[in-house]
Amino acid sequence: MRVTLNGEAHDLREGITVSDLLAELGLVQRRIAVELNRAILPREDYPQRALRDGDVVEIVHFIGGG
Amino acid sequence: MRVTLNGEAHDLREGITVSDLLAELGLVQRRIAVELNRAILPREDYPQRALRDGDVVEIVHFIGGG
Amino acid sequence: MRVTLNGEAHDLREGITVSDLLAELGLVQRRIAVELNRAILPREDYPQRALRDGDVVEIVHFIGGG
Amino acid sequence: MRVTLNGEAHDLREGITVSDLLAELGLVQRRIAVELNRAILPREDYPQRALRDGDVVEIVHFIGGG
Amino acid sequence: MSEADIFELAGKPYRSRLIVGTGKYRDFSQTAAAIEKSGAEIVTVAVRRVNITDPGKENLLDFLDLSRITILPNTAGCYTASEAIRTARLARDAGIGALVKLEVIGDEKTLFPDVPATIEAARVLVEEGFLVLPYVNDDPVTCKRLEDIGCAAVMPLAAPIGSGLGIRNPYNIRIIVEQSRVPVIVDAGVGTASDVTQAMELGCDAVLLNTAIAGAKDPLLMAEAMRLGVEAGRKAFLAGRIPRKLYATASSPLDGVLQ
Amino acid sequence: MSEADIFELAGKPYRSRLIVGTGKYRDFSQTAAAIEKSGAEIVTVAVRRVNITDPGKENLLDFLDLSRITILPNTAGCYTASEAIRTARLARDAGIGALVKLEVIGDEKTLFPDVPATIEAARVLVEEGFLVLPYVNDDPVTCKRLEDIGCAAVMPLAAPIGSGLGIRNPYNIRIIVEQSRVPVIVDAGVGTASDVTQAMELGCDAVLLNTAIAGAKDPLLMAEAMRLGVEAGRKAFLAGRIPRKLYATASSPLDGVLQ
Amino acid sequence: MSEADIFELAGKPYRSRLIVGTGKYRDFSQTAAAIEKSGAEIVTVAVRRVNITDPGKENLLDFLDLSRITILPNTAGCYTASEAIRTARLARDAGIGALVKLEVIGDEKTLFPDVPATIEAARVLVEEGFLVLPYVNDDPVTCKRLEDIGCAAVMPLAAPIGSGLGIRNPYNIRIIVEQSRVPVIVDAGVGTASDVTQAMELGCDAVLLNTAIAGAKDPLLMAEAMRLGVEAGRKAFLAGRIPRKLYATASSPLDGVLQ
Amino acid sequence: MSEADIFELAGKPYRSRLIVGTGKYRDFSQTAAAIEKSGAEIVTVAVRRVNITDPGKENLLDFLDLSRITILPNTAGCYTASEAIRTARLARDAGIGALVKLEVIGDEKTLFPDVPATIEAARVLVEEGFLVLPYVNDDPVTCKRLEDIGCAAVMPLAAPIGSGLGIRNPYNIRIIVEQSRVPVIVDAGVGTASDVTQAMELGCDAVLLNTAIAGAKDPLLMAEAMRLGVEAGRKAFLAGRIPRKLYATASSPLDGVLQ
Repeated sequence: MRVTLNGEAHDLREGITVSDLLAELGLVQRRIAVELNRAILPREDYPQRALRDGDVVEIVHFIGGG
Repeated sequence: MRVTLNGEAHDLREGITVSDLLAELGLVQRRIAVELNRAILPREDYPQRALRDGDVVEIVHFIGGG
Repeated sequence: MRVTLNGEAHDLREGITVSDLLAELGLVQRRIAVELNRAILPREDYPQRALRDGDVVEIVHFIGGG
Repeated sequence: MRVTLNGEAHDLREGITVSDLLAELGLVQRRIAVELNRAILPREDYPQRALRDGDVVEIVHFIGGG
Repeated sequence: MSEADIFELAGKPYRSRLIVGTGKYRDFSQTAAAIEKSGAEIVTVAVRRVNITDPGKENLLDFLDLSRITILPNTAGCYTASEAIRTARLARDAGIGALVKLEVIGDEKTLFPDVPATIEAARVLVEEGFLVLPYVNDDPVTCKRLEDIGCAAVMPLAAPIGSGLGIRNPYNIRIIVEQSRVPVIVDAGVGTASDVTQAMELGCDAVLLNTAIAGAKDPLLMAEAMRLGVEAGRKAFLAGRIPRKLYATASSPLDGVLQ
Repeated sequence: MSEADIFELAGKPYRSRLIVGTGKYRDFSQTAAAIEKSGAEIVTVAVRRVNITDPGKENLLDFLDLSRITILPNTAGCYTASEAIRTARLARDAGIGALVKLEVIGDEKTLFPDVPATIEAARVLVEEGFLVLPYVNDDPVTCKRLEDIGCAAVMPLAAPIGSGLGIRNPYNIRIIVEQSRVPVIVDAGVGTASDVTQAMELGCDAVLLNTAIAGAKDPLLMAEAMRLGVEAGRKAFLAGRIPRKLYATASSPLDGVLQ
Repeated sequence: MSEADIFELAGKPYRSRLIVGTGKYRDFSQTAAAIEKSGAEIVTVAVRRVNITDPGKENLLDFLDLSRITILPNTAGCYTASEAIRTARLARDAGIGALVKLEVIGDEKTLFPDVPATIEAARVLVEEGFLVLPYVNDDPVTCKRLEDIGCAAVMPLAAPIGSGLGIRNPYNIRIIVEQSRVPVIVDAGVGTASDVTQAMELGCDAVLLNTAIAGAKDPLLMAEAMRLGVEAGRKAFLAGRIPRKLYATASSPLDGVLQ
Repeated sequence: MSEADIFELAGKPYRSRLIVGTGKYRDFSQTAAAIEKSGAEIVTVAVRRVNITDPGKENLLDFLDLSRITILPNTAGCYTASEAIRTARLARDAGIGALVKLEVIGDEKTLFPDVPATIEAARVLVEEGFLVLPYVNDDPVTCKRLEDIGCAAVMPLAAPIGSGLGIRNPYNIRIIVEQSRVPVIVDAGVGTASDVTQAMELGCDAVLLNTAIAGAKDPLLMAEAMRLGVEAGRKAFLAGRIPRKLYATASSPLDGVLQ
């Protein structure tokens, strides 16, 4: 299954949820936000929302800026 | 017949044309422009266009400005 | 005996010393300086130096300034 | 005979006058001034004043300046 | 040089780089005299209602040599895009051409422009074939936008209209000059001759002013001063000034100094 | 007006209020051309030793129309009163008059004057009948002293010689103008036309410069710019500028705006 | 006084009037140290994609004491209203509150704002309940518009971001201060301590900066300087400065001077 | 840092770089309170005749902690070298040390110094063992001369005494700082905190002021502002400011911006 993660295509196993993904990326404890197909994905949906082929996911965090 | 001329009500005789009005006001030779009911009135229409009761007429010219 | 004190003529008793004068003016403890006839009068001379007719004395202190 | 001309030693023939010198230097028509041993030498003295050994002569003119 | 140095605005060549307003003068003859002394070839006017009860005999335009002078009507006093558009259309219909000084005022204390409304009105008027000269603040981004829309020039303000403060922010004016492919005309806020000289030295193509002349103690003399100031600044810009240095450099040579 | 507006210096009337130097030009013909474009009637020169080994054919003065131009020799390069006095005497003996631009330099990096030495030299030269124009810093007290000694003018610097920084302290120049009964000539530091315009607007009687013209990319064009800039500033000063205000004042009337 | 002098922003009280950015530091520990020296209680951050291939262990927020510091996410790098809105929504969803520094850039050379797009984005974000702090140019009209829309403050720029030019146009900043009923925060362009002191003396409520500290040779020392500069300017503003005069007034009395 | 950053004057170390006057206060207790708030360790006073007919009970010095504060008597009001020398001798004889702020005034409207008389008095007083701090105009040449004579510092003015105009000519102050091997103290003309911050950023070693505090609406608050302003400027100078640029540089990185 191909999913676009932060602008790049990634092959992910079927049925992986956003929570799973964040866990694999080691971002669980991080202050981040997730956008799925151009809409904010509420935190409470992370566990149940399984990614589908063609999904476009953006995961952002805070970095130094002025 | 009441016509609004430059923001003030004026009683004008029935059937007076814009040309007649400009003549009475001594504005024939002046560089002016006429707006009738919020739309520019082309010069060529001045002779035939008779004013009607309720018409709103604006006659403008150029004055000192920066 | 007439002595000029800070620009004004004063009548002083014969034989008065600078120390006496300062005492009478209540300036003993003050941080001041004394000029006698245009020359600094050293502190140690205050007791013995008796004023003479025509002496010009300046007594200065510190005030607010920038 | 050695004469210091504008800071440099020059050997000049005995008895040469200032006028002679200026002529040899092609400065006759020029707007110049001559200082002899630190004093201005008046124009009228140029013909008669013969230079002597050890004289210090300054000849100046005008150049571009601000 | 001045022969060669033509100021082209909206496809028309001009020798003068000073544009003057016609407001605030004692009378029309003083207005005409000041324009003549200023050497201006472009003159701004306002569009206003004729006084119906007393149209008056005298008229500003009768005092101007229209064979020599280009009339630039403004939309002064307009606070919305639609008012400005309406005023511009009337001005053009009066038959003195398609040039318009677009002003959409945003605030009556500063008389600074309403940027979005100015952009909106400019877009409409350019589409209608007007040659739009927008009055705008010294914002490079807005100036670029107006140029892209198709304005014939951009006219950033030096300072608030009539304030006489001169060029408050030469840095922004300089940036606008560097980025623009249409003429840059400093408009408003000029107070005296050195302000216009500075504007031209920054590389501006022209200066537009009114109060600085009309409000001077001797308007005709100030008109002359402004004409000369614009020429001085233009020539200085073209001549290429010396660089600034903290320390000195002698102008007289040191060789040959008496010892 | 310009007919009436005469600049009188040391008892002689001039139409031009721009005094230019003759240093740093490519050659004498460029010098002469720049002077002509500048309209200057007073021109500064330096006094230097003739090159004995090669006196040369060409001479600066041969390129100047001395019937029209007043020569102002300077004492540039002198670091003591006595050197300056000696140089002034030689200059006068060369037969171009009693005018002298007195410079006694105090430091070679800034070329700022040595104030006590300048005062001392001025006193001697005035007594000897010279018409002394002292180069001095923008210090009102020193300027007053030099005026009281009998100098024909005071010439405060705008900025270090050749720095092109313009009028670093308009406040001091303004004070000097208000207090002086002899002409005030801004000397040194000018960089471009707006600097001279500003100097004249401050009420100065004239401006003296050299590097700003000679060092420009196009000296002849800058010479013209400087001439115009001086005239612009002078006229603006006489015309009486509008006051500065923080907020705006409309130049177009509000009556008769469309509703 | 400083006890009493609270800076209230978006309903929350702060003691510090200095807001600092977190960009351009050597590492996170230097960032944290600089923030601490600056005394800032509000800190800006940028919103960016996590690096998927290497999410990294260290995270900026781990270095900040969030019990004491308010995080202000910016929309830096956004060139359209929609990009800025999208970025703001993500920032809020990350759970650090509804504050956002709204930046809609109009040009990459000046990084000046796109005024219409900034107004449009501000309107949407205010409706969505954001506490919007818009970065804007020093235009009183646009600032008023943003205030009317419901922004929690207005943040006019002093000069281009990172330019270090200081307050290019104090007149406009002054006008914005006089007209505003929400806090005025000078944002961008500050170069050194006297710039922030001047901003506060003009009556601004706070200053936001980043490069001036992060880019200094010694960032921690400059952070301290900025903290002190803001306090100095604030107190000077409240203390009421003496008027400016052209001439002098003695500070020592004349009575009793020796004769 | 501030621990390490000691200001050494005439061989004595100080932590504070702000020197304040004691003139123009409501009363002695306000004077003392302002000094305390300012953190000053050096305080200027004037030398005047005791009022013989009413010597008065209160005395300024009784209000100052002389164990902590160094008294710096001035020669304010003196118009000749001899008056200043006489005043300095009296001051020293009063037993508060050999420091003296040398003022020889040249003009009562500007209160600018008489340069030759100041140099002459400095020479005499240095020979007599005084630690001379001369008030002088912002002239690098005169400052160098005074340093060579042996003055313990040079104190160029920022602007006329009490004018509040701030540093009129930062270029001259900068040059004086670069050339001097003794401390440079900006004296007179400061109006508000940003003026002192700027003075310190130029590299001056200290600032001396009086009216700016005593004349403020709230002198104690302004005293604090001045203390902070001096510290801010000093730290900014040591921290090394960012360079000035005409265009912008982003403070937030561009990588990872949402597409």
